[in-house]
Amino acid sequence: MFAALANPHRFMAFSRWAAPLCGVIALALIVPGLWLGLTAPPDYQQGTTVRIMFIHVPAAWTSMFAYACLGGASFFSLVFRHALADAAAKAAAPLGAAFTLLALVTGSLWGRPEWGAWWVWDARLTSVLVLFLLFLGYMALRSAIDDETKGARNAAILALVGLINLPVIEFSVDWWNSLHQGESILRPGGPAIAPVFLIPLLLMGAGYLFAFGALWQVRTRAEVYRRRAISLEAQLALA
Amino acid sequence: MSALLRLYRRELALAWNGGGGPLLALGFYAAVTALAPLAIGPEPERLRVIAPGFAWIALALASLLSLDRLYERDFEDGALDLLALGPLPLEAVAAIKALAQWTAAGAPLALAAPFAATALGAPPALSGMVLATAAIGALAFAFVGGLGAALALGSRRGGLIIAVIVLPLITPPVIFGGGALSAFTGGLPWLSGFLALIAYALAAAALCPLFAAMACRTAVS
Amino acid sequence: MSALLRLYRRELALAWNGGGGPLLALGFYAAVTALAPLAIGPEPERLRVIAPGFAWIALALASLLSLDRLYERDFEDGALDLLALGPLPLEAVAAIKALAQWTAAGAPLALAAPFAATALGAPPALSGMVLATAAIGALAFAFVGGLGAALALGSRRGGLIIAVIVLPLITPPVIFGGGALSAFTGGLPWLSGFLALIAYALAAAALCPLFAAMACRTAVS
Amino acid sequence: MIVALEIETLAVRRGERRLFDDLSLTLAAGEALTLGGANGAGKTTLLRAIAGLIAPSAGTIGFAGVAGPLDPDDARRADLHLVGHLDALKTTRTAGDELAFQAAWCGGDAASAAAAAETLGLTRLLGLAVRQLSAGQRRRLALARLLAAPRKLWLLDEPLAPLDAAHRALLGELMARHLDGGGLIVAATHDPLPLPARRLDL
Amino acid sequence: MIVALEIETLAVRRGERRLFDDLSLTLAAGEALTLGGANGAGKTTLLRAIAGLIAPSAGTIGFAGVAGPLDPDDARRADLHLVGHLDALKTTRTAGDELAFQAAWCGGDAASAAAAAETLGLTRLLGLAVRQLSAGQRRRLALARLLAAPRKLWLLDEPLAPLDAAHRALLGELMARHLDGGGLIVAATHDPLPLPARRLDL
Ligand code: HEM
Ligand SMILES: Nc1ncnc2c1ncn2[C@@H]1O[C@H](COP(=O)(O)OP(=O)(O)OP(=O)(O)O)[C@@H](O)[C@H]1O
Ligand SMILES: Nc1ncnc2c1ncn2[C@@H]1O[C@H](COP(=O)(O)OP(=O)(O)OP(=O)(O)O)[C@@H](O)[C@H]1O
Ligand SMILES: [Mg+2]
Ligand SMILES: [Mg+2]
Repeated sequence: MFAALANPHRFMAFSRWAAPLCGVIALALIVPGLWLGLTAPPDYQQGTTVRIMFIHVPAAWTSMFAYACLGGASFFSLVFRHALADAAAKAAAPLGAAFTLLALVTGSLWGRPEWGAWWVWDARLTSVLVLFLLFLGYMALRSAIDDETKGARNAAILALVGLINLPVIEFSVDWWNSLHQGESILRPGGPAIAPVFLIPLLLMGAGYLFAFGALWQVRTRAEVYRRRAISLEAQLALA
Repeated sequence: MSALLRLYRRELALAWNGGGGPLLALGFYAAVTALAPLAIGPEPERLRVIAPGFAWIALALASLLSLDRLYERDFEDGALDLLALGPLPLEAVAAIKALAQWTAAGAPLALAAPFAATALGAPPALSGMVLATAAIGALAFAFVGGLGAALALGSRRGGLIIAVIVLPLITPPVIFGGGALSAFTGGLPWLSGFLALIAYALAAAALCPLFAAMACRTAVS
Repeated sequence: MSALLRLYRRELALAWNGGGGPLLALGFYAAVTALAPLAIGPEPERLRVIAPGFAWIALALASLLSLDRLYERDFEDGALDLLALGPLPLEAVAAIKALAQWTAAGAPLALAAPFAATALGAPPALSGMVLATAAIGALAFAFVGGLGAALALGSRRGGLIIAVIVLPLITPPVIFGGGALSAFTGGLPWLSGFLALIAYALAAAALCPLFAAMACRTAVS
Repeated sequence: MIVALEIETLAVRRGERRLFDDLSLTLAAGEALTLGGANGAGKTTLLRAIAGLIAPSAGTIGFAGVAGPLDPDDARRADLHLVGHLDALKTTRTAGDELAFQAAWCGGDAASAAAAAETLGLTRLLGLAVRQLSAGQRRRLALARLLAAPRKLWLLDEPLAPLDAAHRALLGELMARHLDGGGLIVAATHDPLPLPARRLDL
Repeated sequence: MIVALEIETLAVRRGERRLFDDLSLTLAAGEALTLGGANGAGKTTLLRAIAGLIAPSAGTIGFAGVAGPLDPDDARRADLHLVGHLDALKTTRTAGDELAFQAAWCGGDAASAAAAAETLGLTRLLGLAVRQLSAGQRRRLALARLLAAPRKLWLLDEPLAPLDAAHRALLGELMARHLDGGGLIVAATHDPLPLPARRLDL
């Protein structure tokens, strides 16, 4: 995928139609997903609040996927010095942060009725929070270094280290929680698996992924255009 | 006047990491807050008790972190001479530096403090109190920390000076504020501690610039 | 070899004078114990449960201090070029810098940690465990912190940004150490956490210098 | 407005070393003085003493206006430029930001700053971070505040050092023009200034 | 041991700017090359590229030993000195400490460091903090590692700038001696070196 699209022109040609296509598919998945989700029968445990799940869970999934994309793109930009990979990484970070934030917010909105607290220090919650901080650190570092290429390299290193670390973080957080409280807050995973819930959940999950894909391509295209504009400017200034 | 504004804007720009300043402060606070339960354990009853005090450590630490090099850069690259010869007395410069620090780091951190405390299990009713104490405390930290940064200038053992002078000076506001908070939580009379904090902040804002300016003059001479 | 030793001694002197050393440990110790009554409240039985974790988290935060001096000074005054052209590869330089940072800041803090914990009411029997965990944890913090400092080279105003980069990465050691401590306190099996801490420290010591060296090369290029 | 600099029986000591004692000189409007002497002779120290950064251990440094002596502190703040060995530039900020700040700080405005940049050939570079500038470009950026905020007394420490031939000539011209305008210049330098000037070897 | 420096069709770009492309030159043992050119022409950049700090966008930089080409990285680490615009000195440490470190770092020992300090007239100053040194004294301290740790290829950026007349002459002598010993020198400078040297204007 990366290798095939390494060439900017090929990528631009590809994404010209691929981006809108992904967007359409995303809509086609999300709209029915939402409809089914919102019309799903209230859960006998959680009542209507269970519907938050259809926003929340896919957001959480997508956030992790987004970080994987960020890490992959950073790897390519660092090792093979692909300018396009760097643009992709830069484009992925805010999206990932947004989805993570969505998971956090919807989650804590859900937590209020479920756990009676906006926030509990549950393993999963904490790991998502850390994930959000990784995204934040990436963007902050990138914006803080004024020489753009250097900032890109350092940020790529950070993303890569974060990628190596992410499983460690997840594992450690789980381990930490299980150690401290065996009977951690039980998730209503059981009822959630009933088809009435499962189908819209899967629809939404797929829809989120396609939406992310579409937005990612759009942002990457924008970044590529921005760089072309800059280099043109410079050439004019020197000419 | 325009010079004063200019200086403030410059210090602000230097303190904010390319606009990310407040966001960065929030991220820092979130990270530090997340560490607390990780180290101590997620049990709410454990966390609740440390919530206020911990919000304070984080605040003080953040101030120390960002104040570390408030003057040193200007000293090393010669800008301190320029500031010393400028239209404003060094006292004003020192005050503006501290204020800019507060604007860039202290205020956002103060805004974040209630969320941190609540996330750690402090009753949301505490938020207003936490915000107020944090904002005022951050002001005190900014001025005291600025003094420490100025005193450390050029001394071969700058860090030690910070440890010896700043830590003792920073402890009182921490105690006042934290005391007021836990008193408020416990339903005890908290006003005295709160007023003491305000008094300390005002005193710091009034006195620290003077001494900081003295330190700067010694450094450039 | 002599070059390596020389570099270590130089870095040690710089780190020591730039905020490390016994006084930092003292200040840390004082601050933590001063905060204890506020943070934990009067009931000692609560205190006892939290004490180790509290000291541990304070240590993690304290090891963030003075990180932004680690590379930036050398970068600003041109010494980083000299280091990059020296007999040792930059990877070794980065490792030595982190080690020196640990010797100057981490080790004293680790030595102070048991006192802090005991002052907070942790059983003295815990001291050895606290010391060991703190020492190893500080090592991990030093290496990860060094990476953060190197990555922040060329950024406006180090300070908070380094913390924001580093904090998520030191989550695991904080968890392992804190977990091991409270497990030990609670008489639960603690070894696994302790070993995980050691493993993370070793991994950090192995990997961080590589990436830090990359960042330095980018900075001087 | 400074029309004369009067130094009487000045003595300055650094640590154990006394750099000079009993140094006296007067400089009138339109005059330039170059400070010579070996490394460590005290040129920089003297300039900083005149600027009021270093307190002399004996003697006086006075500034005279058209209507007699001025209050030294006011005179310094209002009518004196010191460009030292260091450029006083923040490497992470853009050249434009730094120039704008320094100009405003010394009492100039945006227009004068732009003009100064134009004169010193910096306009094209204002968008770059100071770290990306070459040594000579940085030096010119530091010197730009002399033009951005007109003041009578210029204290210059090695103004020529990193400048290329063309800009050394240009600086000479600018200094000459400043003198014609009734300015005063004290410059510490190891290579001769490109303009007629009294010379004092420390 | 470096006996020749060979640069072929070198191109370096900074940001959008290409400083020079297709630059070729060879320097043999005993030769000195002075880099001239306007501010921002790329002298410092070229020196840093030769030192391997900046990666060229095209072309090669090679080092030849008596027995043919050397591995560039080894050659640089073992046999090259770069003294840039900045003195690479920690202002809070004493001159003695800094010299000792720099000498040892470059492979010299205490004796050679002391000798170098003696030659450059620094011995009396070794006890002072670098911050207390004058500009020229700092520069000499930075140059001292050239003598403290003998290496063949010297890359000097504005070596003369803050030095007084006597020490400029001395440095010229030292450079000449280095050349006689089969050394190579590339020096970026705006004022002519006090020794015969090829000149390249960027
Ligand atoms: C800020 C708060 C929350 C965060 C950050 C969060 C995070 C996550 C994450 C990361 C996942 C995906 C895990 C995976 O599939 O590997 C997830 C799934 C899920 N979450 Fe949350 N969550 C939060 C609150 C809640 C609440 C309050 C509930 C309901 C009581 C809930 C119920 C679920 C369910 C049912 C799933 C899907 C089941 C599964 O995938 O195992 N979450 N959450
Ligand atoms: N604390 C101190 N103790 C002893 N000597 C000191 C102290 N501080 C400064 N000095 C000496 O004072 C002198 C300061 O000289 P100054 O910087 O004015 O020299 P300069 O004429 O500007 O030289 P250069 O031509 O190199 O710029 C130096 O010789 C320095 O060694
Ligand atoms: N990122 C960048 N974008 C555009 N131009 C850059 C960038 N980085 C450096 N430059 C330019 O590259 C040149 C670097 O020049 P260099 O420092 O080698 O000059 P020099 O010949 O040493 O000049 P001097 O005589 O002043 O020392 C400068 O003109 C600088 O403006
Ligand atoms: Mg001088
Ligand atoms: Mg140069």
